[in-house]
Amino acid sequence: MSAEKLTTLEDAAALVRDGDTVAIQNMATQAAPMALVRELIRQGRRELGVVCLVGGIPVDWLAAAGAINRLIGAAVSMEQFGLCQRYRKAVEAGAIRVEELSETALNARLGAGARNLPFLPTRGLIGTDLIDVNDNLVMLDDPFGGPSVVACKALVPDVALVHAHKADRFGNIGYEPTALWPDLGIMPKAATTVIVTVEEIVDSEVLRADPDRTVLPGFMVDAVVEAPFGAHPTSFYPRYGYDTAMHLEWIGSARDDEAVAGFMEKYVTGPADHAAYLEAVGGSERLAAVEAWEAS
Amino acid sequence: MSAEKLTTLEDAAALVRDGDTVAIQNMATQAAPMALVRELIRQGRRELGVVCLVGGIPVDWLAAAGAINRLIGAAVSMEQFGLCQRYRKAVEAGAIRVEELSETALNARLGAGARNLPFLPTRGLIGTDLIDVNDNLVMLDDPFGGPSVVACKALVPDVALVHAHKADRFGNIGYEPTALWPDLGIMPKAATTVIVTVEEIVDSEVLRADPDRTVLPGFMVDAVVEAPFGAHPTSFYPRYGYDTAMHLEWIGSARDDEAVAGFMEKYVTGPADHAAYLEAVGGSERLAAVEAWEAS
Amino acid sequence: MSDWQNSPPAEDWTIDELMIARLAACFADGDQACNGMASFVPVSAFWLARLTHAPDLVWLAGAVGLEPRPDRVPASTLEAPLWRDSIMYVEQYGDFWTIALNGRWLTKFCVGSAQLDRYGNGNNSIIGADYHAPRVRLPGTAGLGDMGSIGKALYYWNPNHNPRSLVEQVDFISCAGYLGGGTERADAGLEGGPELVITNLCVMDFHPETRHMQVASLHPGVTFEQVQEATGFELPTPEGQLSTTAIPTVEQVRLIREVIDPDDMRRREFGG
Amino acid sequence: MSDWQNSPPAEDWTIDELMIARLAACFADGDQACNGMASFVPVSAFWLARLTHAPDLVWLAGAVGLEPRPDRVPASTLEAPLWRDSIMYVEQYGDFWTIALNGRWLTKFCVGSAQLDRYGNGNNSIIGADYHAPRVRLPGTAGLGDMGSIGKALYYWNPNHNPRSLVEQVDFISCAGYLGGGTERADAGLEGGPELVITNLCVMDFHPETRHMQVASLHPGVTFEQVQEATGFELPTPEGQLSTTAIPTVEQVRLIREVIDPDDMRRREFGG
Repeated sequence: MSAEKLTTLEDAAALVRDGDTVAIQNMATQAAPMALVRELIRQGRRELGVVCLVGGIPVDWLAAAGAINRLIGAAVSMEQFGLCQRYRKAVEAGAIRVEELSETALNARLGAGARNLPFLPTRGLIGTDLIDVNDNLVMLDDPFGGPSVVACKALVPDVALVHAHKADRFGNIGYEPTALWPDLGIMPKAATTVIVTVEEIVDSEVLRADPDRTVLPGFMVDAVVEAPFGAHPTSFYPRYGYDTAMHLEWIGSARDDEAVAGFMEKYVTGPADHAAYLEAVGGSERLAAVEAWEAS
Repeated sequence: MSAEKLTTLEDAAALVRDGDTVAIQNMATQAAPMALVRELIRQGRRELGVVCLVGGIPVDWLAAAGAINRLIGAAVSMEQFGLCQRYRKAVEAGAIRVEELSETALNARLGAGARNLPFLPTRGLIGTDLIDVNDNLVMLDDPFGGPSVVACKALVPDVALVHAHKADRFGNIGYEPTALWPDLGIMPKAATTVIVTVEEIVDSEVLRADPDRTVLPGFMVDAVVEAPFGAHPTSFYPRYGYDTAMHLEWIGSARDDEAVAGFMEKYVTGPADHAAYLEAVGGSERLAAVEAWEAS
Repeated sequence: MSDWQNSPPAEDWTIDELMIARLAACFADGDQACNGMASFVPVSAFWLARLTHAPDLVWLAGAVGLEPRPDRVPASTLEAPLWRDSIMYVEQYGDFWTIALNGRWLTKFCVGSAQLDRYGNGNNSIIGADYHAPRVRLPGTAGLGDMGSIGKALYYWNPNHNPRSLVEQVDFISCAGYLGGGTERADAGLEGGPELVITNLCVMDFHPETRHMQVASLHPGVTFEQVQEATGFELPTPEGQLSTTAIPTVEQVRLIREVIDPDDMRRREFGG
Repeated sequence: MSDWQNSPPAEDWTIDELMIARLAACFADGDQACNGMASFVPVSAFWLARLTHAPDLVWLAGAVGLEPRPDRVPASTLEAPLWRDSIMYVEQYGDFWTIALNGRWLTKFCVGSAQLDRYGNGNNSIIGADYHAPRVRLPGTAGLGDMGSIGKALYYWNPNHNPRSLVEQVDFISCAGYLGGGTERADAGLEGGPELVITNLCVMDFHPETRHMQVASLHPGVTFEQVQEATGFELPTPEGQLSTTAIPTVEQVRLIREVIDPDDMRRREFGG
């Protein structure tokens, strides 16, 4: 037996406090915990810091909502849909401060945080200007006389937001055969609090049938929430692809303040909850379309 | 398509040269690449160094054969079957020099080797005498003013020996659902040459059906050999358990030089090849017994 | 769930059962526990705790299998029969050591050590004066060299309390205890440290200031003098009457004998 | 395997196809190649190489899927349709970066960069003088900040050769090239470095001593003067006649159009 972790999206999002540093699973148009991001915006969270490997639409929506004032990450881009314009505009206006890291440097900062080490080294970034503008990176001699490294200071996010395929009510998290989303290897291990939304809550016996496909132990997870299509409009394979139409609708709006306000009201702050969001985007017909990614 | 890696046990073992530092997958009585170890002994390899997390019977047999003169590892033990007596005797006689590391320090040395870093830090071992007797460990100040760490110098074994469930002829290595043997995470990535024996060579399509259960890419593997029961007498789940009778026969012999010589001749140097070994241990009847581990 | 709370003390308990019950009492709901090799007493203790007062104690069998459902204690505590039917397999390199190093999880660790000294330093490396030319080569530090230094509360168990295993000073420190005693451990920047030593004669803890090992309770029928005689260093004279270690209950004994370890694997650790 | 070796030059080639064929020629059997996001030219080049001269080129699609069999180039080079039917999924944190850092594998890397300077330094971070108050915030360094420093041979591709993308000095180095030229890169302890720059006008490489970018071949119909005009720094005057970049063959063009990228995704990179 284990402790109960199952809760509501509202209560889970309430574990995030104003000012927290929040690690958000995401890769351009993949695998973001969008239901949680929308709920944080609905709850009016402010002055958040975001940690992401490659942030996409969740970063842009949080920027549009004025919820974030700093970002630690390797890139922010929606790939084929272009730069995140609201994020970009906020950075250029000085409203969001960026700590830009290479992927190994971000991994090193989070890896040190997860392992209670003061730092981890990388050989990436040497020669770039990114070291000079960042107090969390410093050149360090090898004590054995070898080449110097970049020491990357430990980073412990207050919260990690993860979306996964399935979980039991005790917070043991399983995945369905697919390429593992790239943040899973370290973000949830580094963060103080871990919140996971899943496509489906299952009986523990379902996880016991495939224990090599359980990816996070319940004791590491503070709250688990059932949120089918919880990554929409990003992709979550093998269940669904990214929603092209919705990304296009967003980039069509993102350069215009009024259009952004309308978009956010229509899809993010207007719908009362996750179910209402799914209706707002077009309900089962729209969702069937993203489920049909393999045929596309 | 990929390059062909399939070869014979003889040719694969010939990639190991006298004096090499050889990382051997093993955990007490689990998952050792025994067919390769026996072939190295048959080929008369000398002055090898062994790297292991927790070495068991392969280390003892290599010590009995006089094949090794140094060991880098966290422990050597056959658990319920006790200490490895030939190894112990050789260490006490000064014939094998031991670099004893904690598990995180060994992981750090191998992890640095795999990632082309001069060192990686751990917070394990602080306060122990193991740092003082080891030039590959040194206390290092945190450049950010936090607690000191133990810098662990990069280790790149010449060869890693791995046993796995299945592979295609191009060296892509797959596993069957079970707890992953503990060395897989880093040893083959750190070594210059990787040799893998497998229970079964399969068509690549078998691996493509379960790509999340492929654990080493073919480009990392230099030679792959089909050797069913290649981990015997250690366990290799879910296919077979460890062979209790053979471990008992070994520890019954291990304190007596003559008995050791007889044992080695009967099981290791006498049989001409892996198939002859399997016959020598009792053939299909004995193998059926270790396959029945779940019923035991 | 058995009716463990209303069970009277057993009459036919054996020393292994008493040690298991005492160690079980150290683990509570919300803790995570893992075991290494040849760890029949800890494994039985975790299992007993889960069947009685700590159903939500998380067990990572062999540092591999989360929440397993083995048939019974098997002959090895580091092979698949122990982690049968787990809910997750934890990979050693990337996952287990990250979890262990983190500090929030696995805060308690059970240690078996060939030598243990008065300040709780452990030695599984060598017996003798020269590390590179030892009189006896022991198995090696394995995970202990980590667990002693990374802030864990250490629970030593020793089924064979004698002057060779409990020594004034270990020949070699391969598991950091309180080092030279007093504030030495804290001065080295280390948190946590040895908490209890449970042997076949008594339970010992460490003085909060000197960090010297001292008797906390005597097992039924054992005297302080017997403990002192079996110990390789001078124990502080107890102030007042020493308490007696609790006797396992009828239900605890039944669970150990019938459910957890019907094959008596735990007895393999005793009498060595 | 197609009969690519006896195929004559195509007559109706387009610039995207020429760039893809030129980049494909940089990858050989035994190499491993991976791609990042919005990488239609590299993905098409790897695929073309595998279908022609380098069937044993290992492709790690999206740095995730080993030896995939996608239907065609999809709209994203960083989503599952690209790594359909892979033989292995490589995990980012533990596996991919270990493989990339190691030095023996993935020795060549294709880089797209918003700015690229005369010494092959790349910039995907910011346009402007102040990093913390940029005129333009670019997407960020992602993996380039690593790949530039860890000994890879870098192949820049640029479908829009113009003075804004090929500059005298990048506003900010987020991918290390030859830094200030000469021995500066080696002096910083870095191996590898920029190898080629393949644009829609020409192919450029780097002088072996000064490490300054220079024209290696002109695409058919392009003059040195046109290249100079489109470049934001002075190019060394070529010594003698510059060679002409090879025209893709009929078979290469067919493979790109019919097998690899029938949806013309590669053209999305052009004309920006």
